[in-house]
Amino acid sequence: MDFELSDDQVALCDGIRDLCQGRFDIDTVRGLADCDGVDRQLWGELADTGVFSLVVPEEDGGVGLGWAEAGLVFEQLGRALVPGPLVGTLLAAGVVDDSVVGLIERTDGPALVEYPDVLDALLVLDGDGVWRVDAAELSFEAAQSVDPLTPVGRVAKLPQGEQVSEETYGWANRAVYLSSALQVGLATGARELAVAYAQERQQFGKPIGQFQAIKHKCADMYSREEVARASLYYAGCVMDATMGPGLPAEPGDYLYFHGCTIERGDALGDHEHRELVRAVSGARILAAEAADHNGKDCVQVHGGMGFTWEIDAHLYLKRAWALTPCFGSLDRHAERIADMVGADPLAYTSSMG
Amino acid sequence: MDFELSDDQVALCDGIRDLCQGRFDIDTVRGLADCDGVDRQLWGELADTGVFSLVVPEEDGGVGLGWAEAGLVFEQLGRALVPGPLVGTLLAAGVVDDSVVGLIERTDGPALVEYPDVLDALLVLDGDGVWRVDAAELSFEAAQSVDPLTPVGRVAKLPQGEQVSEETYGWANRAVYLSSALQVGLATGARELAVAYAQERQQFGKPIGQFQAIKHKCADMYSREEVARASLYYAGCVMDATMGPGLPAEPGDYLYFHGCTIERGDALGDHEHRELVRAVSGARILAAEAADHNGKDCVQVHGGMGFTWEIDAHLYLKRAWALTPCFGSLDRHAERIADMVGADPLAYTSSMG
Amino acid sequence: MDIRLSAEEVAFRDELRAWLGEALPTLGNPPGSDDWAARREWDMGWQRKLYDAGYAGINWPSEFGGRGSTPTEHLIFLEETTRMGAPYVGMNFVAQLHAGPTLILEATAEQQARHLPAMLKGEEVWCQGFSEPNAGSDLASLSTRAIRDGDHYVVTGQKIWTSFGHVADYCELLVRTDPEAPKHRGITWLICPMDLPGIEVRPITTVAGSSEFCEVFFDEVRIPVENRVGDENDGWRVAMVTFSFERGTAFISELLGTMNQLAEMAELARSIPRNGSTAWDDDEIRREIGRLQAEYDALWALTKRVVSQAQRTGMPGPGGSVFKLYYADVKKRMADLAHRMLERNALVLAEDSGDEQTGGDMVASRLYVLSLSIAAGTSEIQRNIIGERILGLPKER
Amino acid sequence: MDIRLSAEEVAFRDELRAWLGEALPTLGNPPGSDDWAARREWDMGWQRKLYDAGYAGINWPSEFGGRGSTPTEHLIFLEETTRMGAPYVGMNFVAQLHAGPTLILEATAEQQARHLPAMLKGEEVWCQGFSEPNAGSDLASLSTRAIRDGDHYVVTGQKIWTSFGHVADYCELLVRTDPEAPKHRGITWLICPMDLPGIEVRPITTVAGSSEFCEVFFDEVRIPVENRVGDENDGWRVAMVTFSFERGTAFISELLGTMNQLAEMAELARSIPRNGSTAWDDDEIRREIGRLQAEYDALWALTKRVVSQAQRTGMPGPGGSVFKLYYADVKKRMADLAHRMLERNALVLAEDSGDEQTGGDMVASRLYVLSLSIAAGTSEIQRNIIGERILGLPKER
Repeated sequence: MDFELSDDQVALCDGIRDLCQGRFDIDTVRGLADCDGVDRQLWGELADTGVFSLVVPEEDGGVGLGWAEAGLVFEQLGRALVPGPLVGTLLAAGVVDDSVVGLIERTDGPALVEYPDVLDALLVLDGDGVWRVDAAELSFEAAQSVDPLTPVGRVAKLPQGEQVSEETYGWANRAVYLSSALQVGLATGARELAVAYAQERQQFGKPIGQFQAIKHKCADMYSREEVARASLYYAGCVMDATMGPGLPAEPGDYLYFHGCTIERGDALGDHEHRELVRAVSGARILAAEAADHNGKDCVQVHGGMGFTWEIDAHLYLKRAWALTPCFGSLDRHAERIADMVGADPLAYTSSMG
Repeated sequence: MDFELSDDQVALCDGIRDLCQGRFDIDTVRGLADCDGVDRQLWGELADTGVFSLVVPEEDGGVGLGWAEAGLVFEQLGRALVPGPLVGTLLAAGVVDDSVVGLIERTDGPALVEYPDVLDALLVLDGDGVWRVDAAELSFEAAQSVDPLTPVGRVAKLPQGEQVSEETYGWANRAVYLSSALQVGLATGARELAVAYAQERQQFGKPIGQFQAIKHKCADMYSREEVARASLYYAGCVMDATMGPGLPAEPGDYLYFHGCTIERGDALGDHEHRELVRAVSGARILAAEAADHNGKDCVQVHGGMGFTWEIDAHLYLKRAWALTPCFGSLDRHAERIADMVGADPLAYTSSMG
Repeated sequence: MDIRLSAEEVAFRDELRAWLGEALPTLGNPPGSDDWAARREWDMGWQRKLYDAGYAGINWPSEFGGRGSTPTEHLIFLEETTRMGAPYVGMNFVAQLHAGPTLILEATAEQQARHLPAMLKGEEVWCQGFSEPNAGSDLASLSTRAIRDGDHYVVTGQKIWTSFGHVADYCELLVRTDPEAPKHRGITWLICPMDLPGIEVRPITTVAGSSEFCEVFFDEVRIPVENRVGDENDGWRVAMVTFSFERGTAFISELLGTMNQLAEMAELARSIPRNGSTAWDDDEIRREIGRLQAEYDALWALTKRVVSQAQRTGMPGPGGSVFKLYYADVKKRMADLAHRMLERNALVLAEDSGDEQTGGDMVASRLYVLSLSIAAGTSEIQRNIIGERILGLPKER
Repeated sequence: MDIRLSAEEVAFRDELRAWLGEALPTLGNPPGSDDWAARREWDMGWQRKLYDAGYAGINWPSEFGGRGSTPTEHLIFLEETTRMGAPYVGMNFVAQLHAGPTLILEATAEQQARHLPAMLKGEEVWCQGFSEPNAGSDLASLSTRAIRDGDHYVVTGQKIWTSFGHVADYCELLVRTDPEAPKHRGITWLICPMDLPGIEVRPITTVAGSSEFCEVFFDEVRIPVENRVGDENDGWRVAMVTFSFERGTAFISELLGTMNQLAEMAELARSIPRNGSTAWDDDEIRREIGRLQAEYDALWALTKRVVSQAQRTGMPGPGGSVFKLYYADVKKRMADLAHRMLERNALVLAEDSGDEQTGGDMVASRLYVLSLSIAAGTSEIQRNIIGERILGLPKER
């Protein structure tokens, strides 16, 4: 066991962080609101660095890394508040040829589609597999999003589309995992912003970070973030161990979602399934709550300034809110885990030989 | 409207507080563990001051006060950690002749009876009314109570007993209300103990109450207590307005309890019922949570000493825990209130002309 | 301890109800949130109606044109107006609740005659110039400078969180007149006309996208010395006297409005599909609605206690800080519950039309509640106040 | 990043499993919690079995008789022993994890030869004499005095929270040898035999009614100077070196035991009647079980990260304070959930027999968890550590 980042993984994180600092500084990110969240030029640069083809095998022209690495990269993207349909575009790589790809779960009623103006295609998950809907087929009505950098549109009824995969289990788990990675990054970014402000802002003749009310709030932010991060990294390792990089798992047991029940098939054993569900849904809950709480605390640490549009605190919080209702509510994920609480809880942890 | 204590009410509180300080100092209270929670001599003194006959009309030999006053008195008893079957004994006054009276809800299985060794009689609430079971009829097996001052015994099956009232609604609501009053008192006592320690205990060269971590914890304790107290006093006023002192209401609408559903009858209008349920169950939830949280915080403020038997912090917490599972779980009370959240929430508040 | 209204109070309430029943239907629809001219007209028009009906300055003494009501009548007034959907005090807030009371207690007869009647009739919009970006919670460390030059103070500096600054006619302005004195002792209270040269007002956009708050920049603004209220360097005390008008009524409209929201949320829960049934059948959601109602009912009871104390003693009880601290937490829980119920619909904010089915206004509310633990004294400051002033714990040094 | 065990680690685990499979059935039943002699025999007997099988001093260097295992092997050892229900380290705790490592790094060869083999074989019980009633969180402000008198230190003062003080043979004792020096600079580390004249041990009763903690009173106790470890007045540093043996494994048994409890709680929920069905069918209860599992799994992952960092760098990562702070909160939520599920049965604590149907051990656990945010550095202190040492926020003055 070596659950620390390898040198290559550290270099990967550093590379993506540098890329974000260079090309996705906060002013650039805020400016993306004017082009519906995605600038094709910048998006292309992201694609060129291999962000979206990370888990595509080298022989198919991808980077050939694993889910652990994909999580690390997405964590950095979240930390830098990079907008866009990141999850869908990564999962679509090697499956469809489009460059900007949304991902959504099919439900009975109208659907809220993220980044509707900029998509080439939308992939739709349902109990029968994954379906590609061409952007031209999508008619939507704009709605006011909670996050200025996650525009949404209301589609009365999703077209059926063309089937591109017969399995959903792996897709759904990966989408949950990548969303969680973005949220761990958000939790980190919000904590960093709050700590920097606490160090610099003076009140009553000292930096506010000297007051326990602020210091302890920052400590709690860090704790949530670290626990969520551990959970995320664990999920990445479990994904690599059970699904392998680039290999979609065979259809698998149920993942409760809003609209559909996704069946588990035969390729994954009971044990792997149990492990995967607990790891992925666990990361989901912890990452979403860390991002939400750290976003709120970041606003609070900034005092009145935190309530202004000008300060970035709200952007972390709003992105967290935009990501949370994707791919199963937190309540569903909690129920999913509860069903996996077993007679021998340690069997789960002690078998990774 | 004058929702402040009257001079008579202030004098009543002071009197009971003085009585508690004089006769129920903490050493005496701790010593009561040796006589199963009740010393007949001291209990008699309490009775002589009218604590139990408070709401019995003067013409029947009681004090003739209202439920508001009963709440104030019980708050002081809780604050002083006075043990014993206080709720049952007060409610039994004027109904049965016994001096030490327990009160319990009938359930299907075995019952846990508080203070089983010292009771003269046990009153049992069920859907058909209230039943007196003579202590001689009770056979029980001692169980280890969570609170050293609330001994409990396990009774395999409660005897049917002799009917003493045909209504349960009023009894049940009053029992809930009086238990809440004890818990508001516990929350107060725990806060007072914590604040006194925070003022006196030195760490790192200053009183620990100077650190925001402790100061803010104490502020939160006070806040919970004050909000719970407001809720309790409001419930007392609503009880007096809807049930009148000493007058049992006619059978009324349901109060969800563990074992039985208690029907509401005709005497109470929809409006009064709604008001009573929200006030009483609301006070129940807030008082129980204030007592629980303040008990825990009191332990925490004391640091290591708070974890010792010698310091009184745990006694507040344990009493809170002993009182909470009586007369409906907090979850039941929350559900009961939810059913009363109505289309015009302010109709409730604006009609007390 | 009696929560029932007296005969006089019932009479007050019934008369008010009757008047509201007549007055409200004549109002028409409120203006859009960005139409400031129309909003001013709406708010001032309502104030004028209150004035004509004898409800203006409800808590002002009658010798200054107010109604001189008791705290309980004030509570009844707020309860009934909220309940029947009357306009909120809006941009009359500072004139009615801050500047007016201050002038009553501290201003000269000339200053009073100039402003109080106009405030009551809805002819002057006032704003507050207390907060500064570098002062924050440490309000008294304000640094906007006023240098005496003959008959004028020459004011340079910056204020922030000035509600309706871009609409206001006057500003109650705190300036530093003695930078050498201890921070509470070098402050002066001025009436500042907002049309003086050198004043620039810039709206602040909040996280909710609204812009009722402003920054106000003062660049050598010349304010006549006759506009000073109280003595030079005695402005901190002058600013504080406003609080003696406080009677625990500050959050009544807010709380009662929130209770209405909760009832709507309970309605909504019965119609939102969840788990093959509705959100109402989810044990956790239903119970949380019940718990929130319990806490709001308790806060309403606490309010009545504070108001009763104000009625008895002239000073509200210590419940104000408790209320603010506690309420901010509970309302955040309600906002979180809304998101939990709305699930994917929580992605969308309400359009102005108010699409009730999707609960988008609840999402907007989730942004608004972030300010509850910040504005008018952060929760951290409230905890200091409770810890130190009420519980007697030692101050930090 | 690889959570899979290497071939060597798998071999270590399988060998350990095989041995535990043979050794555990021979143990018989553990003694009652109040039978201290039997408990000593039980704990020391287990230590001797570990010694004979080569598992004693798992993290001690082999040149001092330990096994010299890697942090991961240490983790596997704790995981497997907890999983298979082996005895806890019990009263060998201080010898194995504090005093032993300190002697290895700081003691003389004579001191090492005298004690280390005996510790490994389970022949010496050690206790810790660091905490004092007036020091509390400010450990270094300890005031137990040691005055040099020829070949002896004469020690007078009081220690508290000394686990197993009434059973121990030796105490690792911190005393103040220079009251004039700054508080960290006047402390000395002594080996104190517990049978010296002038030592009085009084058990402390905890809120849970147990008495493994003691107060120890020293009245002019004469301790030979040769029992000093490290230099005079250098004892604070000596005490701190123990932490370099820390590898993030401190809470492993506790956490894994808690996960077992949660699984039992889930079982129990399926059998407790509630609302016409079972507690398991209560949405709020079932979800909270799921959430708690998510948090424990995450803390287990965090532990593996900290252990991996220790393996790489020799020092555990900053996760230790985070773990402790976070775990205390989560475990309190679990205790509250148990009370919610048990409803009226929460009145009763477990008898020693352990009446599983009523969940009384969960009630007892609710008392125990109160100590988690207090012992070994309160949650307030952990937050200071995280805020200052990890996040670089300024210290309070």
